This record gives sequence, C-alpha cells and structure tokens, in this order.
Amino acid sequence: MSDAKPLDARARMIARAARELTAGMVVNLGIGLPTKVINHLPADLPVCLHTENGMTGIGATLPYERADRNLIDAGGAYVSPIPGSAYFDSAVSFALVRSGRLDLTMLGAFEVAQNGDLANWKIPGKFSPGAGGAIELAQKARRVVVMTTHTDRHGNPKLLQQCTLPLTAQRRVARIFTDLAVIDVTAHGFELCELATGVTVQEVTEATGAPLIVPDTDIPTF
Amino acid sequence: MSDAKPLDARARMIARAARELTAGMVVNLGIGLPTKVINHLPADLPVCLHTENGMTGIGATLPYERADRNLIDAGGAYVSPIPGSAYFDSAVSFALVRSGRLDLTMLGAFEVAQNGDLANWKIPGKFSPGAGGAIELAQKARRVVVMTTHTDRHGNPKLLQQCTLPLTAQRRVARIFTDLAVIDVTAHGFELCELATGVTVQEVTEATGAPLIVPDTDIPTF
Amino acid sequence: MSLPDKTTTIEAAVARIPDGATIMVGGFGVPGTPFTLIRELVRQGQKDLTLIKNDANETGMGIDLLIANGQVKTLISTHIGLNANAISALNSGRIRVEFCAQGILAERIRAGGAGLAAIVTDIGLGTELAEGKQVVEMNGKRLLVENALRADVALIHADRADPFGNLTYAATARNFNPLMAMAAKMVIAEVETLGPLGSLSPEAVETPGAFVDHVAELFEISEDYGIVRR
Amino acid sequence: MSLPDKTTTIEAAVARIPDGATIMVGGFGVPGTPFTLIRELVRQGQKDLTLIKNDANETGMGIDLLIANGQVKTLISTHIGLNANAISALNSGRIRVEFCAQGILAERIRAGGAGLAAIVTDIGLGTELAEGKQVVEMNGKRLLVENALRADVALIHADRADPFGNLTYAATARNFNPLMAMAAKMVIAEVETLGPLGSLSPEAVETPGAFVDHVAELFEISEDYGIVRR
Repeated sequence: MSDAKPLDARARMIARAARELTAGMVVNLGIGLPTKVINHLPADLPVCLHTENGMTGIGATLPYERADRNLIDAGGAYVSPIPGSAYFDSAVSFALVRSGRLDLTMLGAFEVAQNGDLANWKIPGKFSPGAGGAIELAQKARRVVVMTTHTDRHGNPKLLQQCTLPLTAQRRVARIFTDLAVIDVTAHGFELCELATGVTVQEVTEATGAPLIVPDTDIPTF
Repeated sequence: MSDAKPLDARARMIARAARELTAGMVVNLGIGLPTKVINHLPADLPVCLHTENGMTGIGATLPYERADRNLIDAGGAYVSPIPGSAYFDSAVSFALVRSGRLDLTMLGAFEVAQNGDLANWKIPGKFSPGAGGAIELAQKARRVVVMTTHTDRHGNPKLLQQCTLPLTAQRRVARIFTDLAVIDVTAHGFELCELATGVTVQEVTEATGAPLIVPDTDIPTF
Repeated sequence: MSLPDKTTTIEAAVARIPDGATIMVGGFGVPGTPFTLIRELVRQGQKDLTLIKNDANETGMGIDLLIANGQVKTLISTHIGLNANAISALNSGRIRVEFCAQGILAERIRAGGAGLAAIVTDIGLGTELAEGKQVVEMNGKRLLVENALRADVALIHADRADPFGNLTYAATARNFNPLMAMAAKMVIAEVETLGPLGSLSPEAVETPGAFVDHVAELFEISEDYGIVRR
Repeated sequence: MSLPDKTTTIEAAVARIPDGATIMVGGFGVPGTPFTLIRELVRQGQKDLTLIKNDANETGMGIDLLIANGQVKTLISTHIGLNANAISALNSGRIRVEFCAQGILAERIRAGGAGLAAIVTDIGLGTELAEGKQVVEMNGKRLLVENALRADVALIHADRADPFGNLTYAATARNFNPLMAMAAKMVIAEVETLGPLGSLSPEAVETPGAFVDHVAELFEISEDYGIVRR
C-alpha cells in the first residue's frame, strides 16, 4: 500500500479488501484473489489465518527452494508457520468453520445475487470439479465477503437480481469488493458503499445486473 | 500362577480368565475384578490393554509414591505407560470401542441371562450411578466375557433365565468366568465348559438360575 | 502477522460467566479437572448452573463443591458413583441428573464442537437409555438421534499453552477437555504452564487457539490436583 | 506385557487388497498422499475399486495413476479440479464421481471411524448437494442425514511410526489420514520413519496403533512426495 507508483484497479481492490480484516479475527481467505490480501496486511495486525487443509497461523508463502513439501495451504501454495501456528486434521479444520469460530471468509464468485446468494463452484456442462470446502465456508463463516471483478471477461455483470448457477449458499454474502466498488448486501438489495478511484456511480450502476442503492451522502473512494 | 500355595477360588477364577487374552488382542478390562487379570498375564504376551479414559498400552499399576497425578485408568488406579503406549481423548477412546477395534472386553455383572443379556449398571432404587462406558463396551466389543462370582452375597444365582435388572446390552455375553465354572452362552443357553478344582457339576447346576447344558465328555478343570 | 493475546486471570475469566449458564467442565476423575476455575466459580457464586461433565468428581472435590453450594440445577453426566453427595442430591431432588453413555456424551459434545446438529447411533438400543429418544430409520434399521451438545462456557484444564490459546494436555488429563474446548461459546482454559508464542510446536498443539477465548495461567498447582490416596 | 508387531512390506500389505475393494486414500494434494502404496496398487492391478479421497491428485500423480490404469469404478471426493484426466474420465463416464462437501466428507469418514451410523447437519441445505438425501426433522428444522463412510482398506501416509502402528503426521500431511486410519477394516500405513516401540512419546501419537493393521516403512522417499513446481 506504500507503493510509489499508483495501484492499478486490481491491486486497489485487493488493498481495500485487506482492510476488512481487523484485530482478533480468525479468517479464511479463499483460493485465488482473496489469498492476495495477505500481502497487504500490517505486520503487527493480530489476526489468525486459517486454511481448510488443516492449519491456523499461516505465515509467508515460500519459494520452491525453501518450501516444506508437507506444508501447503488449500490452494497448494507452499506456506510457512509463524509463532503460534497449529496443524490439525480435516475434521477439526471444518469443525472450526462450522461451529462459528471463523469470523470472516473472503471468497471468489461467479455470481452474487442481491439477496446475498452466492454461486462460485459449478458451471453446469463446463466446470464441475466439486465444491471442496466452499459450501461450508460460505454457509458457516460469521461474515462472508466476496472479492471479484465486477463483470466477467465478456463484460457481463456478476452481481445479479438472482443467481443462474447452482448455489454455494443462500443469503450469506454481506459485502462485495470489486475493481469498481465496495457494495453491501442489505435487506433492500445492493448498496454502494465506496467507489474505486476514477470510477463513477453511473459506471458501477451500468456494470451491475440488479438495482443499486446509492446513498445521498458523499461516497468514499479507495 | 506359580504361587507355591494353592490358589483360592477367586484367584483361580482370575487366573483362568486371564487365559482368555491371546496374542494380538486389544482388550478392555472392566473396573474391579476384571482388572486383576493383569497380574496373571505372561510378560511376553503381545496384547494391548485399553482404558476408556484414553489410553492404550497400560503398564503396571503404581504405588502412590511413584504415581503420575495425570495418569489413571477408568477405575482411578494410577497406571504407567509401556513402550508403545498412546494417550487420546474420550471421543477417540470410544471410537476404538464402537468401530470394532476392541477384540475383547471382560466385565463384571449383576445378572447374565441365558440368551447373553447383561445387567451390570443399575439396581433401581438402590444403585443408580449411571452407566459410564459399560453400555458401549458391552454392545460393541467383538467378544464380551463376564467375570463374576457365581452367586450374589446372599447365595442367589446371577446366571438367570432372564435378567430382572435394567439391561446393559442384549445378547452380547459369550462366556462367563465364575468361582465355580467357565460357562459359554450358546444358542441353546448356558453350557458348562470347565469346572473349578473341587467343584462338582451338581454344585454348578444348583447355583445356576437357568438350565445348564452339561456335555457328555470329560469336563476340564481349572 | 501476529496472533491475538487472550491471557487473563482466573478471576476475570470466571466473572464473565452469568447465572443460569450451561457449563462444560473437563476431566475424568482428577486428571483434567479445572479445579481452580471451579473454586473461583464457587467463590463468585453464580447460580442455576447446568453442568456437563463426565463424572461428579468425589465428595469435597471439583464440581462437588458447586453441588454442595447449591449452584447446580442440572448435571449431564455418565457416572456419579464416586460421589455420595451427588447421589444423595440426585435422590433428594436437589439436582436433576441426565445420564448418557460415556462415549455418546463425548460424541455429542464433539458434534457440538463440529457444528453438527446430531449423531445417529445404535448405542443404547434395547436399554432404558433409549427411552424417549428420537428415532430415525436408515436402511431398514431403527437408530437413535442423539442431539449435539453445546454450552455457554467450557472450563478446560490444560498442561501447556501459549497466549493465543493453543493447548496441550498431559497423559490421561485429555479425556473430555479437547472436545469441550471446541463446543462452547466461551472457552476458558486454566493452564499449568504458559509459554510465549512459538513455545509449542505446531504439531504438538492439541486444541488450536482459534477455539479458545481466555487463557489463565495457574501460578500454583493446589492439592486438588494431587494424588488421591483411597 | 508387550505390544504386537505389525510391520510388513509395501508389497505384502497391498497384496491383501482384493478386487472390488472400497479404499480410503489419505492426502490433500501432495502432503499425506500414500504415493508408494498407490504405485504398488497400480503394479498389482486390483480392479473395480471404489476410492474415497479428498481430491484426485494431479494428472500423472497419485490416484490419477489408478484412474488412468482403469482400476477405478467410483470416486467419492470433494474436488477434482486439479486433475484434467479425472474430469475427462468423469465426463466420459469411465468413472463415477460422488461429490461431497469437504468437511462433511471428513465427518462422514470420522463417523465411520467412531462407529456411528450417520451425522445430522444443515450443510448443503438449499444447494444441489442436498438433493436425494435423507431428511430428519429436529426442533422443527429439516436437516440432512449424512451416512457414515467405512472402507475395506485405508491407505495412510504417516511421518513416524512404531511397530504397533502408532502414527504421527507431518504438518499439513495430516488432513484426512488420522480420520481414515480409524474408518477401515484393514488399515495400511506407509511410514517415512519406523522406530522401535517407545520411540514415540505416548502424548505425540496421533493415531493409536490399535486402529492400524499393517505398517510398512518407506526406504525411499520418491519424487512423488517432493515439491510441485507449477
């Protein structure tokens, strides 16, 4: 975040999403984009990162030369322990998720609906690798946030009135971080919270496949 | 067993019951009399003793002076580890029992019925301390044997046509070791297998509250 | 990144327990019983408690002090035969006792800690422990539905800990502690030795600190924890 | 008293596996996957296998070799996205795949190991994973009954072991291994280091030997176990 050159939209999204992690939390960062927030966390922030293959207290990702062949995260990255790390089996790992000890999970998404429904594991006929741990993370973390590009590679909105793909979990997404905006899922639908630098309200509205509540007040930028 | 003086009936019963443990077994010995068989096992017999409070590989019982305050068996005796012992929590301990890894349990009894029903945990109005682990041991050990005096302190038979007390488990007892005899529970009821030294068939029959099948062949003594 | 510090005192931790709480208490006999937390709960006097514990300890020890002090309404347990006071409190109706098969109590607690609703088992079929329980049919067999147990508070005794709440246990002092340490909204661990972060190998940790809320070091191991000469 | 010796060779252990067996295979990605046992199973060629494994490894590694060799009929798994061969075997109907949420797969295996019939959970409600599953009502809520899984054989990769079969695991190579090591009729562990009885502290043991049937030391840690450069 102290880069000299301006952050591009993706890096800005990641840096903003990283601020969602606050002191004391136990957090699971989904495979892919969400994992990148690790590089934007203050060194002295007391948070506990969890990975579903059986570890709390995830430290730095290691280059192959220094990797431990028995120490990966759920995405297969070679990680390292920190003082206070713990290893455990897959049953304990998901016990932690399902019993309410996971304060936050940040997941990727194919689609998010305005009621908080999430689809992120299956595209029938195209991509059906199995849900892995996504269903339990989405269904049981105390707070579920999504980080995703605002539209897919064809420019189609990923924030929708209703999901069209098989669901991961119903009504669980609380907030969405995109390259364009931070959007909350409220009882009344999507609500614009923050804008990416240089992005207008109209651009966000047009890129969103459902009504967007825009507050009267000044919209902060990130 | 190499005592110089003759064994009394109780010691003879215990010594005979100890021969029920054979190489390779995982065995749970119930609180009280069954625990005493430990002292009659050959030092080189490869058996694994389990206690339900969370240990396999039980070694010698220790005097108070040498006891570890954190190391007891389910009966509260201070025990010791042997090379290859393991400690585990109560869920793992009973997982072992219920999943078929316990080859043998030897339990005490208030009553055993000729169909193998066992009552050993409750005397309504008199003794209702809770079943502890008895139900799972009796219901799930691969082989359930009982060690008990043949009659209660009033001389009433404990081997019956039907149990009168609340059951611990149905049709699970395979064999009974008493101060008078070794008796198998067969599809046809109690069958005399062995006699204690100096005890007659008639004495056993009279002390048994159900028909006793007596084979035509010579009855071994113990 | 660092990990949160959860260290506190026995007094402050127990002060968070309200009247009417459901409390899981670790231990099987003496080993693993959090005697110091229990004595502080007696001193503070919280009332109408529901306790979940393998056994009722022995007369004059552990949760017997809570029963004798009139703080316990209900006890969920497997065996109270070593505590004549508890049996007489049960017989006189001063406390209500729900008995559960020992391994099923362990599994119900673990299920609570694993965020499951229930387990399905054949344990207790054909005995009076099955009476009144919900039944489900699977593959033509009738089985019992044993609901998961969770508590407001778990009182845990651990051997070693770090400030994040990673815990290890000594010998047979594990018993119900690692299970209960997963199954309560607020988990309080008294620990014999508190070391700095990094003092426990990640492979030695038996209860990950993510399950634990408060860690209080014991500066004295009282007689309660000692050898019982019977 | 002593403890039984269960040491054997990889070849002899795998030779006990019959055609048609249901086999649990430890591992999450590379760590904890029993590559040597799998390669021997490929060499011996047992057919019509049902595998239960978190993932399908990657193309050319681990259970992918069994799939490629036509030995696998059914795979019960949580995610096979890293193995294009497995996905095409699924799409072409050469293997049947049953998907399960990852933590529920872990719990179903653990339930099998704990001698339970099933677990009851709300995981998957409102998704297609709930379709066709048995439902039970508790306190007015509809919940899913997820039956316990047991296998004929479990193939386990452990770090250290003793001849009785007490096992420890390295770092995130635990994953499904301790669970599967409880849940099969015949448990075979390949181990990186086999020490004498007493070489493992009773407190360090993660899988008690009472669950394990055969222990085979690995005299070479092959490339399969190494770092994967992507």
